[in-house]
Amino acid sequence: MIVAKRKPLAEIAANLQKVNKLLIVGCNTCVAVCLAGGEKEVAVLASALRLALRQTNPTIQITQRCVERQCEEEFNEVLTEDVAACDVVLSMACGVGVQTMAEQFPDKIVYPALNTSFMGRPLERGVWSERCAGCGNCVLDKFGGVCPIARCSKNLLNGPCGGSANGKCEVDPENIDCAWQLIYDRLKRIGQLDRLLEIEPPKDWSTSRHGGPRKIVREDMVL
Amino acid sequence: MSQRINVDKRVMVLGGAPEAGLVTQELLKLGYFVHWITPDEALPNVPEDHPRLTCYENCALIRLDGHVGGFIGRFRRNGTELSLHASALVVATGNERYYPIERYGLALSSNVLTVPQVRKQLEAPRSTGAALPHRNRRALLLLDLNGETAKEISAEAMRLAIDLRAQWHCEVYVFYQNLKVDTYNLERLTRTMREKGIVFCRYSDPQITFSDERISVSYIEGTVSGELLILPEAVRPRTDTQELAKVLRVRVGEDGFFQDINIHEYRPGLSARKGIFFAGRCHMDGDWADIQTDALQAAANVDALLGPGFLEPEPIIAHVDSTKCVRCYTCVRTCPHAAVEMADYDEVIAARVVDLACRGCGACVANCPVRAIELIGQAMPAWVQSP
Amino acid sequence: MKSGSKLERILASGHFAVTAELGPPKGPNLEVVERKMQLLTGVCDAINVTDNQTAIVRLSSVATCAILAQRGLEPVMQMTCRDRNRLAIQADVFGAVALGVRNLLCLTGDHQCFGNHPTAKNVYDLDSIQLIRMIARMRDEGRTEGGEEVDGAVPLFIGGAANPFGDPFEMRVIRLAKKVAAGVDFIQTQCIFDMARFKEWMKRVVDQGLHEKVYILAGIMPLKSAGAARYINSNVAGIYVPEPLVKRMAAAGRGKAAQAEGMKLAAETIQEVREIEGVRGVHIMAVEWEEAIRPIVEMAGLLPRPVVE
Amino acid sequence: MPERPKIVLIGCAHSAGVALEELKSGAQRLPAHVEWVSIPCGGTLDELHILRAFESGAEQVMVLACYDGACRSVEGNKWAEKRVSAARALLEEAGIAGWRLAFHHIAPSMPLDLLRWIEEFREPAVAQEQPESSDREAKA
Repeated sequence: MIVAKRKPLAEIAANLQKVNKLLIVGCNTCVAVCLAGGEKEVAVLASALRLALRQTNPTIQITQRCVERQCEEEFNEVLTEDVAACDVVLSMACGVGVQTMAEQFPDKIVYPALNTSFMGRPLERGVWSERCAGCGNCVLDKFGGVCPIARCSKNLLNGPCGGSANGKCEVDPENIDCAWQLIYDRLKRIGQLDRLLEIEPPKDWSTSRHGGPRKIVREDMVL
Repeated sequence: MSQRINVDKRVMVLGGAPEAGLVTQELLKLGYFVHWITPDEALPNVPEDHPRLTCYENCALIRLDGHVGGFIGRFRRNGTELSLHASALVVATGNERYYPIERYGLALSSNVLTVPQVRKQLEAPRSTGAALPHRNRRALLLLDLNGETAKEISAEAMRLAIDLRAQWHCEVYVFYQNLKVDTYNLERLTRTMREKGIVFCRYSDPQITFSDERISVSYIEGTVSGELLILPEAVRPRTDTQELAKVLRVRVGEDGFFQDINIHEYRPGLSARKGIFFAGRCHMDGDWADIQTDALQAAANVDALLGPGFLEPEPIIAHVDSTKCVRCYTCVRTCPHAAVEMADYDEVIAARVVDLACRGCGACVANCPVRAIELIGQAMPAWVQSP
Repeated sequence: MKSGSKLERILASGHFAVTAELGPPKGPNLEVVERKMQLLTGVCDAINVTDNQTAIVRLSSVATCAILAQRGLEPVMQMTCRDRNRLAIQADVFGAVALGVRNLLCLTGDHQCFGNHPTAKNVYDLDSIQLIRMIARMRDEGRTEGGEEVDGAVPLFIGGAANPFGDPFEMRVIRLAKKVAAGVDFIQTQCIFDMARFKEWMKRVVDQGLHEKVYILAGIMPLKSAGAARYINSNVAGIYVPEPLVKRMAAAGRGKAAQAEGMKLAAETIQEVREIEGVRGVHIMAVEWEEAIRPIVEMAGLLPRPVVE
Repeated sequence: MPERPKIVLIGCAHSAGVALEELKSGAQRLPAHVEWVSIPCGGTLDELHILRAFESGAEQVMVLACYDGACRSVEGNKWAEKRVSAARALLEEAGIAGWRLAFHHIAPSMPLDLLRWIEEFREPAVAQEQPESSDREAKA
C-alpha cells in the first residue's frame, strides 16, 4: 500500500490563516490502513487545527469528510456540494488523491495534509517499511524476492557495498537492514546462490520515473 | 445485544504435567467432560475408564479457532488431524528442568553432582550391592548460585539434605543467598534441617575451589571444605511455550513462562483471554503444595465461568460497524484479549468483536483509523462528539 | 599492456607496488595540492585522488589528476557512482584520459548522508561493477555503454575496491570474482587492521585463483591515536580495529609519540601483508596526514621506488 | 468565590473511578471546576478526547490510568500513556503548553493523591498563565 504521514501541524496551519470554510477530506484506502488519513485522523486534525488557529483564525469552520478512494473521481462526487461550499480543500489522501481533487475541482484550492512516503507494508502494528520503488521493471525474480532498488540505500545490483555490517546498512544501522544480506540469506535458503555470480548489467531506468511521467494503457479496456 | 449463550461443560486440558492430572480429576469431580491432551508420549495418573474423560497422547495443538464457550482445537496426532470442541481450556504443560551449566560455570563430575543424581544414588536398592558413594562424607549444597533457585527445586534439595543426613550420615552444609521460606513447606523444611544439624551458610559471591579430592566454598563468614558438591537443577519454560502461546493468542511474561498473574484484577491462573486458564508450573514458581493449590484453583476458575451453564457479554463491549471497516487489522493486532477477528458478514469481510470474549477495554475503539468501532454501553460527554 | 600506465608497468614487472592517497582541498586552493604533491613525490608509484570522499565536496578528482599528470606524477583517478550518471561518468573519463590520466579506480561511493550535503539526491545509476565493465568495454571494444563507437583510445588501467571486512563475508570473494569478470586490473582493499580476517579472505581469493587475474594492493591506514581507532570502530561500518591494536595505540600515549607508534604499526602491517600470497602491493590512505607516508614507506623498506621503462 | 479554570479528568473506571468513589464515601467531593469523565479502561482513551476537552473550554486535562501490571486489559494503561504523549505533541504544535495535560498512574487506594494532584495541577497554571494570557483573552 501507499504509506504516508501527517505533515507538521504548523506547516498545514500556515496555509489556513485566512480561510473561512475548510473542508478536510480523508481517504479510506491506503492512508486509512496506514493510520494517516482515515476518519479518525481527519477528526484529530480538525480538532488540532481549531486549537492551533484559535488566536489567528478563530472563526474558521471545518467540515470533515472521508471518501472511499480519493484517487477515483466517482468516489469524490459525493463531495461536490461540500467542495462548492468551502474555500479550501485540505486533502488527507496520498499525493494521488490530492491531485485527483485538484483536477476534479479545478477552481478550488487544494492543499495536502500528508507527506506521501513510499509503497510498503506493515511490519507490525504501527510500523511500516518500504518494499517497492515502482521502477517499472520488476527484478524480484533475480534477488530472492528482496528488492535491491527499494531496499539498498545505493540501489546496488551486484552485491553489497563495504558498509554492510552485522546485517545492517551503514546509512542507519538501527533501522535499515542491509538488502544484500537479506538477498544473500534468501538465495542461500532457496538454493540459488549461483545467481550472485551473474553480473547484472546497468539497469534500464526508462521504465521508471526517469523515463518521464508514466502512463499505462490497456488497449483491450479502451474503446 | 446482551444475549445469554448456553455452554457445554466441556473442557480441554492441555499438557502432561502432573498438575494437569489434578486439574482433570477435579474437573471430572465437578461434573465436566474433559479432553486431556498432551504433545508428550504419555499422561500421568490417568483415572481409569472415566465416562467423561477422553485422553490424547502425542497430540499437538496446531490451531485454535473460536472463543470462550466455543473453542475448536485442531490437533495433529500420528500424522492425522483431529478437531476437538470445548467451552474452556486449561494449559498445564509444566516446565522443563536442566542443569544450568552456563549460569553455574561448573562442570559435573564424580564429586560435583546434581540433586537428582545424588537422589538416585541414595535410592539405589541396597540389594544391588552398590557401594554408598558418599557415606559419612561432608556434602556442600549450593542454592541460589548466580541466580535464584526455583522453589520446588529448593524444596527437593532440602529434602535431599535431610535424607543424606539421616541415611548416609553426611555432614551437610547448605549455602544460600536469599533463602525464601514463604511457603509452608519450605518453612517446615528449614526448621527440620536445623533440627537435624544441617548448617546454613550465607554467601554473596561464593568462591568455589577444587584441590585434589576436596572442594571448598567460601561464604560470608569463612570457608568450608567437603568431598561432595551438590547443585540443584534449574527450570525454564518448555521449548514449545512461545509456539503454543502464539496458537492460543495469550502472552508469555518476560521470563518466558505463560503470562504473569495480574495482581489486581486477575485471580491466579486467568489469562487475558477469556476461557483460557493456566495451571501450575507453566506459569508459576512454587513447591508441589503450591502447584496443587493452583491446579485446584484452575478447576475452580473454570467452574466459576462455566458452572452456571451460560455465558453473557460484559456490560460494556465493543462493536464493529462492518460497513465502515477498512480491514486494516489494527484492532485484531491490538486487542489484548484476542477478542477481535476478521469475519465473513455474508456480504463483506470485516473485523468482528466476539461479544463473549470482549472485556470492553476500548483499545480497538481508540485505535480504529476509520472510527468503525464503538463501545456499546459507554457514554461520553457531548463535547467529545462535537466541540 | 592494457594501458601502459606506470602503475601497470610496475606491477607487471613484478615490483611490490606502493600507492598513496591524496585528498584534494575543499575548494580550488592549489597550494594544498602543491604541498601534498611534494610530500608524495618519490615515495609511491601512483597517487590516488579521491572523488568527493565521504560525500564531502572537494576539488574535483578530474582536475586534480590533470594537475598531477602535468607535473609528471602518476595519478589514479577515483570515480564514484554517487554523483554522476552513465553520461557524466563517460564524459569525465574521456576528459581525464585526454588530460593524461591512465589509472581509474571505480567505486560505488559513500552515501551522501555521511557528507556535508546530506539532503542531496544521489545518482547510483551504475554500481561499481557495472562501471568497471563499462570502462573495460570502452578500452577493449571502443564502445560506450550505449554501444556507439568511442572517438579515440581509452588506455586505462582499471581498478576496483574490495572490503574483506564487510558482511556478508561469503559475498566478499564473490564480489571480487565479479569485478575480475567485469574486467578489473587491480584492487585496492579497505584498510587492514583485522589481519586474521584479511588472511582468511586472501586465502579464499588464492584458492579461487583470483590473485593470478588481478593485482591486489592491501589497504594501509596509519592511526594517529587510540581515539582515532575508537572513532573508526564506532563510526565506520565495515572496518574494525581489533582491541589489542587500540590498546597498543593507547599505551603509546598522545601526540607525537602516538603518531610515531601509528606509523610504526602501519610499517609493520605492510611487512606482514607482503608475506601473504597474492598481495602485490600496498595502498596507503593517510587521510589528511600525507606527511606520514614517507616515513612509513621508508620504515617498511620500500624506498627508493623502482624506475620502470 | 472566583470561578476556577475548568479541569477535565479522564480516568479508568477500575482505578481512578474507584478512588473517586472512595473520596465520596469520605464525604469529600471533587471541586466544582473539575469535570470527571469515566472510561472503562485506559485503552479507551483517544487523543481526540483530550483535544476536544481543550476545545470545549478545559484549561487543563488530567488522564488517570492504572499502574503497569494492574491493568485489567494488560496494556490499556500503556495505551493511555501513548495517547497522552501523542496529544501533548499535537497540543504543543497548536501552541498549548504541554503541562496543561498531565498523566498519572493511579490505584483505587489513592483518592487523596488524586485530590493533591488536582491541587498541584492548578498552581503552576496560575504561575505560568502570564505568557499565554493574550490567547486566553482572545478566546474569551
